[in-house]
Amino acid sequence: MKNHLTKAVIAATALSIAAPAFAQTELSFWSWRQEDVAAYGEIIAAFEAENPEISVTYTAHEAKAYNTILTTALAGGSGPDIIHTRAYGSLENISSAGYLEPLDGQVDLSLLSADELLGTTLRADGHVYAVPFASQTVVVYYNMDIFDAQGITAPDTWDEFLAVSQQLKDAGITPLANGTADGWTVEIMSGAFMPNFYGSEFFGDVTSGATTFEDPRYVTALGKMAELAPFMPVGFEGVDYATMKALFNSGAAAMFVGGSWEINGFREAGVNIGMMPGPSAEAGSERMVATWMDGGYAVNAASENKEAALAFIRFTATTPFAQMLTDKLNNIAAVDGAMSSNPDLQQVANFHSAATPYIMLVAFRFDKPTGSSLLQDGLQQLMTGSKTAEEVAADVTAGIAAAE
Amino acid sequence: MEKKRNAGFETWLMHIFLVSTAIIVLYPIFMMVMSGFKTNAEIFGSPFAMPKSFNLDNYAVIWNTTDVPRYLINSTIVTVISVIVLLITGTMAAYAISRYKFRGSIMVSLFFLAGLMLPLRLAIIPLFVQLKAMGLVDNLMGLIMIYTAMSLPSTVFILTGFLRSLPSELEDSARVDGASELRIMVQIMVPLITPAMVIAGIYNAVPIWNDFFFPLIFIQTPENRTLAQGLTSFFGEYSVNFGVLYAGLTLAALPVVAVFILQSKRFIAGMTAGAIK
Amino acid sequence: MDDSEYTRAKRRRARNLKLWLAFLLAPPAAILIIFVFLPMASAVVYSLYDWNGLVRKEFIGLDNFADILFNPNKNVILFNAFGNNVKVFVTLMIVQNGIALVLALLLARNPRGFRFYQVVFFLPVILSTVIIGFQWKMFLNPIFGLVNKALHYAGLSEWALPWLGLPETALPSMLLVNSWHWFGFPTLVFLAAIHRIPKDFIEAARLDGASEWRIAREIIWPLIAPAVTIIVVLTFIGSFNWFEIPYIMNGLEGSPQGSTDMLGLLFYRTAFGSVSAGGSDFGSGSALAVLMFIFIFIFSIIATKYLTSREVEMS
Amino acid sequence: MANIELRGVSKQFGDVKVIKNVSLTVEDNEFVVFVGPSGCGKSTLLRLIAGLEDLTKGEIHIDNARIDHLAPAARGLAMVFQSYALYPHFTVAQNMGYALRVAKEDKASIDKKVRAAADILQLTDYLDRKPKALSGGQRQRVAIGRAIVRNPKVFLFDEPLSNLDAKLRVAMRIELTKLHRTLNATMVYVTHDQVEAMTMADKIVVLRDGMVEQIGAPLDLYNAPDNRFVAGFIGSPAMNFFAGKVEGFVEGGIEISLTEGAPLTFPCTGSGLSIGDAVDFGVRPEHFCIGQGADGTLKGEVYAVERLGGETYLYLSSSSQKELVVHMSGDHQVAVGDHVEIGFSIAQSHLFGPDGQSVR
Repeated sequence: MKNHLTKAVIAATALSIAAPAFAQTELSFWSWRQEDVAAYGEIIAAFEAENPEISVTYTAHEAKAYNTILTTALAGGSGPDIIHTRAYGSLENISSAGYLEPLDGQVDLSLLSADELLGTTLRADGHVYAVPFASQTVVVYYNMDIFDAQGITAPDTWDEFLAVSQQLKDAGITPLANGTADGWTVEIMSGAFMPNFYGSEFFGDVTSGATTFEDPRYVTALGKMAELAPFMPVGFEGVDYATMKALFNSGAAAMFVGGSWEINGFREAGVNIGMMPGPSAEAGSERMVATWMDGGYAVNAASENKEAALAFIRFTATTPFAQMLTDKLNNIAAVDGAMSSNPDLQQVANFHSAATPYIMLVAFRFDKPTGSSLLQDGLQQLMTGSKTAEEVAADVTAGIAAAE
Repeated sequence: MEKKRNAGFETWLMHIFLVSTAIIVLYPIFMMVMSGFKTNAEIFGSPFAMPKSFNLDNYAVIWNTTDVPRYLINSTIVTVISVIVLLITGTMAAYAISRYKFRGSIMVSLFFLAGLMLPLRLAIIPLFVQLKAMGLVDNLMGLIMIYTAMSLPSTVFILTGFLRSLPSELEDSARVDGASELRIMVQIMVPLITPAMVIAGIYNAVPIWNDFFFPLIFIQTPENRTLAQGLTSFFGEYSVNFGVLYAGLTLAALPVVAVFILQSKRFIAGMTAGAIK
Repeated sequence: MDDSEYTRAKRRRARNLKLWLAFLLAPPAAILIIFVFLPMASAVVYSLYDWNGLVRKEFIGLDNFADILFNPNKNVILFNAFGNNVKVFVTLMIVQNGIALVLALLLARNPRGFRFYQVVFFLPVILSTVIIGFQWKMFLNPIFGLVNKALHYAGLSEWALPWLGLPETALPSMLLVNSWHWFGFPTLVFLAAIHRIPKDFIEAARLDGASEWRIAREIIWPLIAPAVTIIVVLTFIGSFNWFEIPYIMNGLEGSPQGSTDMLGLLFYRTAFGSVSAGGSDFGSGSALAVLMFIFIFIFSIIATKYLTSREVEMS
Repeated sequence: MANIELRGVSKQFGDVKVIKNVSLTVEDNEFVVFVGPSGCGKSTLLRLIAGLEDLTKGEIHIDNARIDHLAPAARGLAMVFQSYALYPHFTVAQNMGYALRVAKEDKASIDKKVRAAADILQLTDYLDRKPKALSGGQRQRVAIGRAIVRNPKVFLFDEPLSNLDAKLRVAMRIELTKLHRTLNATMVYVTHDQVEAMTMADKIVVLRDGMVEQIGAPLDLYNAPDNRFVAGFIGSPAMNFFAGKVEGFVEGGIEISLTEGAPLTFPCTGSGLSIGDAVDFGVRPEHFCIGQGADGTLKGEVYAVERLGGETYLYLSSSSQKELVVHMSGDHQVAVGDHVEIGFSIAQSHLFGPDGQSVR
């Protein structure tokens, strides 16, 4: 009886997805981007139109569990043909285990810069394992309607920023939507403010080992973060990502520090947004944004349809693909040549003239504990006042020294 | 007199306690259902008020963007078959353990009990490798087998207790009447433990229906997703639309609550009356 | 027929009985072995190897265990999580099961609305943890949540806290949610046990003039010992496997600052990695899993033994 | 219909020997009662015959065919259990017809047989009821009906009346005896109640510690118990025993002295006793008379009297005997505290040697 039922279930399932084609190569494509299902559908349709012998099925998994789902599947000798990977440390975890197909030599990567490829290159063997798809940038969003109503113009310097925040607070508006309940949003927040205090040299110095996170430049930058706490929502310790967005969308909060991927959502919610890089330390000094490679498209080394999967990957390294990514997902594509008609994206692209790597993600997510988890914990403690900037810096330094 | 007034006061206190507990239980559930009919603005602005209208807009969003009917069918298939297989195999094991004396019977019952204390979640990686080899990944059958295995220990545990309480003379009598061992089990003994089977069934069906962990790992194509799993990813997508979220929660809770309320008399009677006396 | 034929006939019957027992036991045992014990055994094997993330390398014996237990950088996290699990167990025993016992004692007096209460109290138990986790996360939201709104309306604004965001309140809030979810189960188990006590015992005590409190403490409590055993052991197993509520409400890292970190979350992070916590390590993950098996298994057995020994025979 | 023969039957549970080398024969149509104190193995012996337990050693024959290797149902017997063991989810008719259904008889014939049995037992009106809706006596009759329907060679009863109240028990005793006559069947009946044994049995088997103490017709056991155990077990109230000592031998008898009263001469042949042996002298309560006895007299003080009108029980204590029961028919005016003399005759008394065996 069991058997019959199974057969019935399988038959029902098979019928429902009955593919019209016969000798088609079917590729599976996994991602954590649930919000992008529709857009990827269109992009894939364009690919299939040019490659009628290949069909691609995009499956978006629950973001929080994506790592688990993917690593379990890969370790179990399974997994999709095409994998949407994250970059840097996360990529290294699966590429060093041999689960990904090296792409250099098989895919034309000429439209990608060395910097961009760094995020998808395995440090140990120098091979590229994924085609980077988009870069992300940390910016400060502000609600132009609120600013206008309060007669505020976008602040340039840290002091102006604090003054503006105070003015908003006095007017009964929460200046910053950001909370600390989701650790990663605090790290993002630090990406907007801290670089302008620790400067453009610090990244090179700390990654080369010339200095540590106890460097006075970094400690000063951390100290600035603590000054933001009064301008965050009441109970910010419990404000998570969804609440942050709801606060900003509804106009209850005037500013939101976030990644460039938020543009779409805010526009859809009808917020009249303006964007700016984090404020400069002093008048006239540099206003840098933190950027990183968000991830890439990789081929499962165990795929039975490697050729077809590579065909799709080659497609992702072309300008037309980058153009679709730009148009449909409002991402800043890694592949060169895409022109954006979206003024928001152009603005973000302009910020890149003064950019610094998003420090922990780019350089300190290869070992455990990661710089990110250390910094997130540290920032939470700093914001709630349970630790000083010096203590947090010492914790991060010690954690990274002990990481393996 | 004194004593009587005292007793009255106590009773009064008891009722207050019971009623407030019932409110604490029911009010959040009520709010969940009500919020499913509200817009974001209503939820933020007047959280405790009744919804302005009982329209199904939020439900329409769920219906249109997710494959809820499919998830429902999958969850039903998985839960029903798991519980059936579970009750059949669980009864077999419990019957052997409780009704026969044989060498190693204590070892066998310990073997089943041990399963109760071993959290399968911790062995997820080898389990995946194994199911992969058996072709049960991305297959509802795989989930069914996992759930059956996971729930077997508690089922055997519950049913063993009930079966032990049955008088052995019934069995002897049937044996003298010429019934085979199989027939004694199926015709005489098992019908007498149906209340225990209802308990074991509901006790295990609830976590199976609600589980999202194993589907997350083992189900890969959206067509095979279960309700809890499908809704978890849906929650991620609609993280800022609270009204839709509440509607989703209500929808997911509805089938189990309905089954429970329909069966509650039997289930609770079975749970609290203990065994057949 | 000579004697040996009778012996053979008897043996045949004995063999048939054995076959029948094998028929009964083989399918459930096979399911359990294949889908529970084999993977668990493999997990033990995994834990004895060095892993480069996802790839198995050489056999290293108990090094993984030594590493998670004695490496000072890692064992702080382990001990923190373990300590939290202990807090979970103790709190649930007192709050969740304590309330349940009181409710069971009240329901045992057969108040008006007895059936209604039974159904209502059990209702949250059948709801999915996902549903309850999400729902209460929304209720506890510091800005939009109903809990804080209610406190504001009640004029208790200073009590309105970011419940899930503070290290001091996050775990207690989750434990209250868990108690809300589960209290109906121990209530019914205790109630069943109380119903099983012969009425004469309680009536005799009442005739002797014992107060309700004395009856509860001196008659009912010792006589429901078997139910207490079940609940303690189940709460223990549940507490040390606690995963869903903290995972849904505050994510994989046990935030804020590890105050809601649990062994289950730590296992998950270690074995599978996460975006911010880093890559996966099946070796350490499996070693942690094995330690958890052993701990839960041994303690369950000891607890069962100890608790069973204090059960009184009721004749 | 059928005779049963047990040859050297032994049963062991683990290290515990429950039945020790029992051999006995049940004749065709005989009503045999196994009696003994609880734990004597009588139920086990019955279950061995039924096939519910396997023999450790020995053989069982029914109708001169060996059956101890057969499954219970193949032995052609029916059994009535102490708890009746009615299937709670079946109706009376279904209960009674179950064995026939198992044997795949056709429906009409099952129905006919069930009705016939129900008629005998006056259960016709209850055929559609579930056991729960029946009184104790009715349940008992259904259990018997279930046995009758199968038309077995042998009926086995395991303390079937112990769950009934006293009045019903007497009634059922008579019914069972009647049934035995009507059915003309071999019946083996287990009880710990010697009254049931005495009133119903053609032959009683007294068991103790897994061994047969004596087999015989009820009155043979009463009048000539083989040993002290049987003497004490059969008869109610139980036989009074007096400790004594062998004093000497005379022609055709032995001389014994009791702690109290004059020495006696007990007639016997070849006792195997020697002088100084401790013996037990037994007199049944109903064999005492008030006043001087034919062969001996004892004195005692009455500490309790039970006057039932038709009969009177006196409980006495004497210097040597803490408790002594005397049973007399009719009403007697005796008061507590009275000192009375009671007498007995040698012909109605019994003597047991140091090994407990009867001296005759």
